[in-house]
Amino acid sequence: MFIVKYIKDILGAVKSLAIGMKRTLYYFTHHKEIITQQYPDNKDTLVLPERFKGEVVMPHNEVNEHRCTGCTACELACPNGTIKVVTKFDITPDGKKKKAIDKLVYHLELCTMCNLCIEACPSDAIKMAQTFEHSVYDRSQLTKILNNPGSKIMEGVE
Amino acid sequence: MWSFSHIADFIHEWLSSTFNPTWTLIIEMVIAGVCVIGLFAALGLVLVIMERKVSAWIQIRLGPNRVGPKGMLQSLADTLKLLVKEGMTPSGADKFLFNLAPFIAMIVAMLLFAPIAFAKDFQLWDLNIGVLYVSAVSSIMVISILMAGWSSNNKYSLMGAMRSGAQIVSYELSAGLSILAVVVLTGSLSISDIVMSQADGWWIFKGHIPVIIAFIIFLIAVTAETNRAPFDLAEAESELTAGFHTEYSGMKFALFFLAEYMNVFIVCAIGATLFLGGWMPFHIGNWEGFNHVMDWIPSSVWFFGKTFFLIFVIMWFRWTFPRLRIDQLLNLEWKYLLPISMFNILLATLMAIMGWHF
Amino acid sequence: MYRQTDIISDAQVSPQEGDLVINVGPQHPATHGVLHLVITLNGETIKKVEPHLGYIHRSIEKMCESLTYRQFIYVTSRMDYLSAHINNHACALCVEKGLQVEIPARAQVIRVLMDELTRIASHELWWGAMAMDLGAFTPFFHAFRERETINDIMEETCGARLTMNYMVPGGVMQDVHPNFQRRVKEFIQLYKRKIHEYDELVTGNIIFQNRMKGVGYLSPEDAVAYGCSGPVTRGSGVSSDIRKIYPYEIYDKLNFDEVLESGGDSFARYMIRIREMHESIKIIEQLIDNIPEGDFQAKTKAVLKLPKGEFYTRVETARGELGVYIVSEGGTTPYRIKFRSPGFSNLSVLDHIARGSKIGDLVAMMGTLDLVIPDIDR
Amino acid sequence: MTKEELKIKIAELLPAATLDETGEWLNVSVDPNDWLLLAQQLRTDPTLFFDYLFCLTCIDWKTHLTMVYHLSSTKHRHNIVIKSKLDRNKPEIETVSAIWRTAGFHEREVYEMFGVNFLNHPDLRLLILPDGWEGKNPLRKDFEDTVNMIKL
Repeated sequence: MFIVKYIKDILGAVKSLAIGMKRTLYYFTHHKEIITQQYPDNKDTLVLPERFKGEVVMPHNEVNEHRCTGCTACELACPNGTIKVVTKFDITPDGKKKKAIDKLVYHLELCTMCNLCIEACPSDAIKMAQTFEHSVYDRSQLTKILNNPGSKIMEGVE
Repeated sequence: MWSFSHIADFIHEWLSSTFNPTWTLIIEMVIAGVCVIGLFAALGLVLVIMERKVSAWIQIRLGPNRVGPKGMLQSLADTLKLLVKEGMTPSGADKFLFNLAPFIAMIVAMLLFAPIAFAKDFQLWDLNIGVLYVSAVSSIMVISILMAGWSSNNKYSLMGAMRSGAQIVSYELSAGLSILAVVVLTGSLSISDIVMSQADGWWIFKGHIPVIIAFIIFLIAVTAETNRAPFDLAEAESELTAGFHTEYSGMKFALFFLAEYMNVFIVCAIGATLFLGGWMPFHIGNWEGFNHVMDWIPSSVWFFGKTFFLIFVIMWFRWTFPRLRIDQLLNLEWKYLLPISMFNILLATLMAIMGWHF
Repeated sequence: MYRQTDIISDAQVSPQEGDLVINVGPQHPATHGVLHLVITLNGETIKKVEPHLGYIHRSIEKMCESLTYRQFIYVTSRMDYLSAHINNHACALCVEKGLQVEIPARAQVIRVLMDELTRIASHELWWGAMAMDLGAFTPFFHAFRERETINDIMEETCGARLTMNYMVPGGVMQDVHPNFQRRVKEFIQLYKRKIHEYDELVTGNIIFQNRMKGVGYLSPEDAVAYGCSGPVTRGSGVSSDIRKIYPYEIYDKLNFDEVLESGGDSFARYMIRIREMHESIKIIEQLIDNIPEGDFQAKTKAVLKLPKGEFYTRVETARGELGVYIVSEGGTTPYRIKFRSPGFSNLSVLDHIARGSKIGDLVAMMGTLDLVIPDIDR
Repeated sequence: MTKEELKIKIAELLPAATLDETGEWLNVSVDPNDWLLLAQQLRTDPTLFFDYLFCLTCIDWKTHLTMVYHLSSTKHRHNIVIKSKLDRNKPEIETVSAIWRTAGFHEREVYEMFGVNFLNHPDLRLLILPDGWEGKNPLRKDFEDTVNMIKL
């Protein structure tokens, strides 16, 4: 009958709306469900996973030595021309010329964090750091030189 | 006792004894005007922060929590921002109407404060057709929306305004009819009479099913009338970007914003007055002790408590439901709410004649 | 119930006096990006929808012509950024097809797991955004709760949340994180605990159902003729799941159903995606305890060279069929690469289904087509 | 239908076509003038019933252009690739947008990216590129963008 269907429609509609309102009331009253992270405040406790790709860095040991041989594998692997390896020739104690890096220039502003350079590196000289607050006021600050001044290649890395 | 009516009486007596009657009237009007504007600003700030907190908690967020203690001064900061923002007028707009529209919205909202009883014996203007006055004046609101939509010279605005016109004209009907159910039972249009008639129990309890139905229809209709979600078709963010106020910015936008919240407050105040007893405390039959405790709570707290509860319900609607489509909106009114409220008013009249209510 | 008025033919849409032409986008809350639609209206009724694209066109196809077979994969994450893994997967598969390398079983399982997690994450976001198109803001935030859990899992294993570049020719870039299995299981628990809320908040809601049912009807014949794929065709009852029809990786060994609905309207397309999430959970449950031991990457040469020829792979992304077409001249870079993106074809049907409906419905239809603009523009 | 059966069938329909079965799917090379006729038969023949055009693109071979159509059947689940060689200076081919509606959109993309003129296309305008790009075809091999290319 029309009138029965009419009333059923209304009751069904009210019921479906009430179910939704019950759900939102639940969240309104249960504040422990809140998932907001208060970012700048939680900096101390914020731990990023060790694989997080923030920027490329070159680790140095205590005596300012790195593992980079200057083979330009990373430069070739990079899709955007982010890395530029500038090489020089060192004279080893026994008088031979040896290729070494002068500068490893890294353009953070071009980097897409694809991890291909890290994969390509044969001597594990570079790795991804977990930093992520990269904004600066001047674009030139984003061009970084990864090797420390005066650093040398580690003994035994070929 | 320390209450609004005492303060009002004291001021009135003092003014009467100091000045002549004309000056007394003028000074009292100024005080009332300042109070209304002050209340306006205060309520605007409170309601905005309330909406933001309600929405945040429903959406498992924290909400504003940076400005002031627990973010309570956030809306003050927002107001400051809106004040210093440039108020732009689009080049193709009808400048006079474009600038007039927000003020009309504001003035309408202010006018509606006149007959509301905020506390015991505390009312700006106890006119004998209070309810009629409210429903008549509140429908002028649509003029400001139409004006804003038309004068903006923006297609989105125009569509929002046209939607709003159709919507408010329709929902006025069932809002009026549901108010009428209480008026029939009370036998008076005066707000103070309606409140006094609930001294022995609120209408929502006394009036059985007809008043409960009227209350639900009233809530739905006023949600639509104030352009709140799920009936916010005039704004319809995802469809019309911002509807009728797309082109407004700065303080002019803030006035629309404020007027919307004021309208919500007023319709909720009317709802609280008609159905939930206004400033009348909650009494249960012959429980003397309980009733005394209830009486001890100031009447203004009762009034604002009820009003804010209704405002919360309307906000709760907004953050739960999706928006209706324009044809569904009109279907809901003309096929469901209007027939039901007409039938309901018959029932209420029958009840009033037979004296079936308590 | 409301029925969409008859589909208006081309002849009837010539501009007339009183027609309103509105630009929806490129900046508009409902287009979720930079889609630009020019719609012709008669009152509230839509007479014609004309998409204008290109606001985020980066010419990825041209870019890939100068990148090697290892390098070009990362760019494809930027096409359909919500199905980044699946895009990368398609490219990796295509290169492997050319190289004819055998992928270790472990890598295959990891890839499928990642694909399905991506699919769920994508559908979660779609669900929230779709509800937001209809004016309900709350589901958006609720959907993000589950989606963030998946993103955290991705971040831990792949090192990024959105553009992972985890698939490489021959397998995956790194082995899964030791916590991976535990966290995926936790996610499944969370998902099962919370999924009924989706029905309470949105699916069962009477307003939502009225907005969706009978709106944007797409017949099975039209769905095929317009080249639609994914949930859009399956909503019209056309079987089109590449995972079932042309299985790749280990999909033929898995127990899952192709979700089909016969309604053809917006609600059918909505239900397809909701049910697809359940199917994806089913797949993940089958695999998560059975990741075989072994290598995660096949041994490949440092410099990949595809033989001269043409290679085409089809995979099922969250939005539909993605085709990767590589034309190789035998060098280290593709001579020509073409991405057949699902969104491009799905968008072409919008004009057809939107005619005769209201503006509010256009927004709902765009929601159910699940358009990702960078995927359309490439 | 298997590749062999398709091969026989296509040879019957269009003897002039060159068939190549080295790839995953059967490749058929047709003359642009024969294409529309073949397309209609591919779509309507009940044993072929290629109703799903899932990829339509073009390749610039520097000496000529090649249109590539990837077709599939939702009924028989077989695939076929049709290729058609076009003159690079005046590339023209009949549109198939009346047969497969999706071609309307894809052909517009090929039109602006490669400059292929689709005869009798109902709505051949720029889709992705902004106004004023007519005549420059970004995906052709000799295209150089002097403005937006970043040189390191």
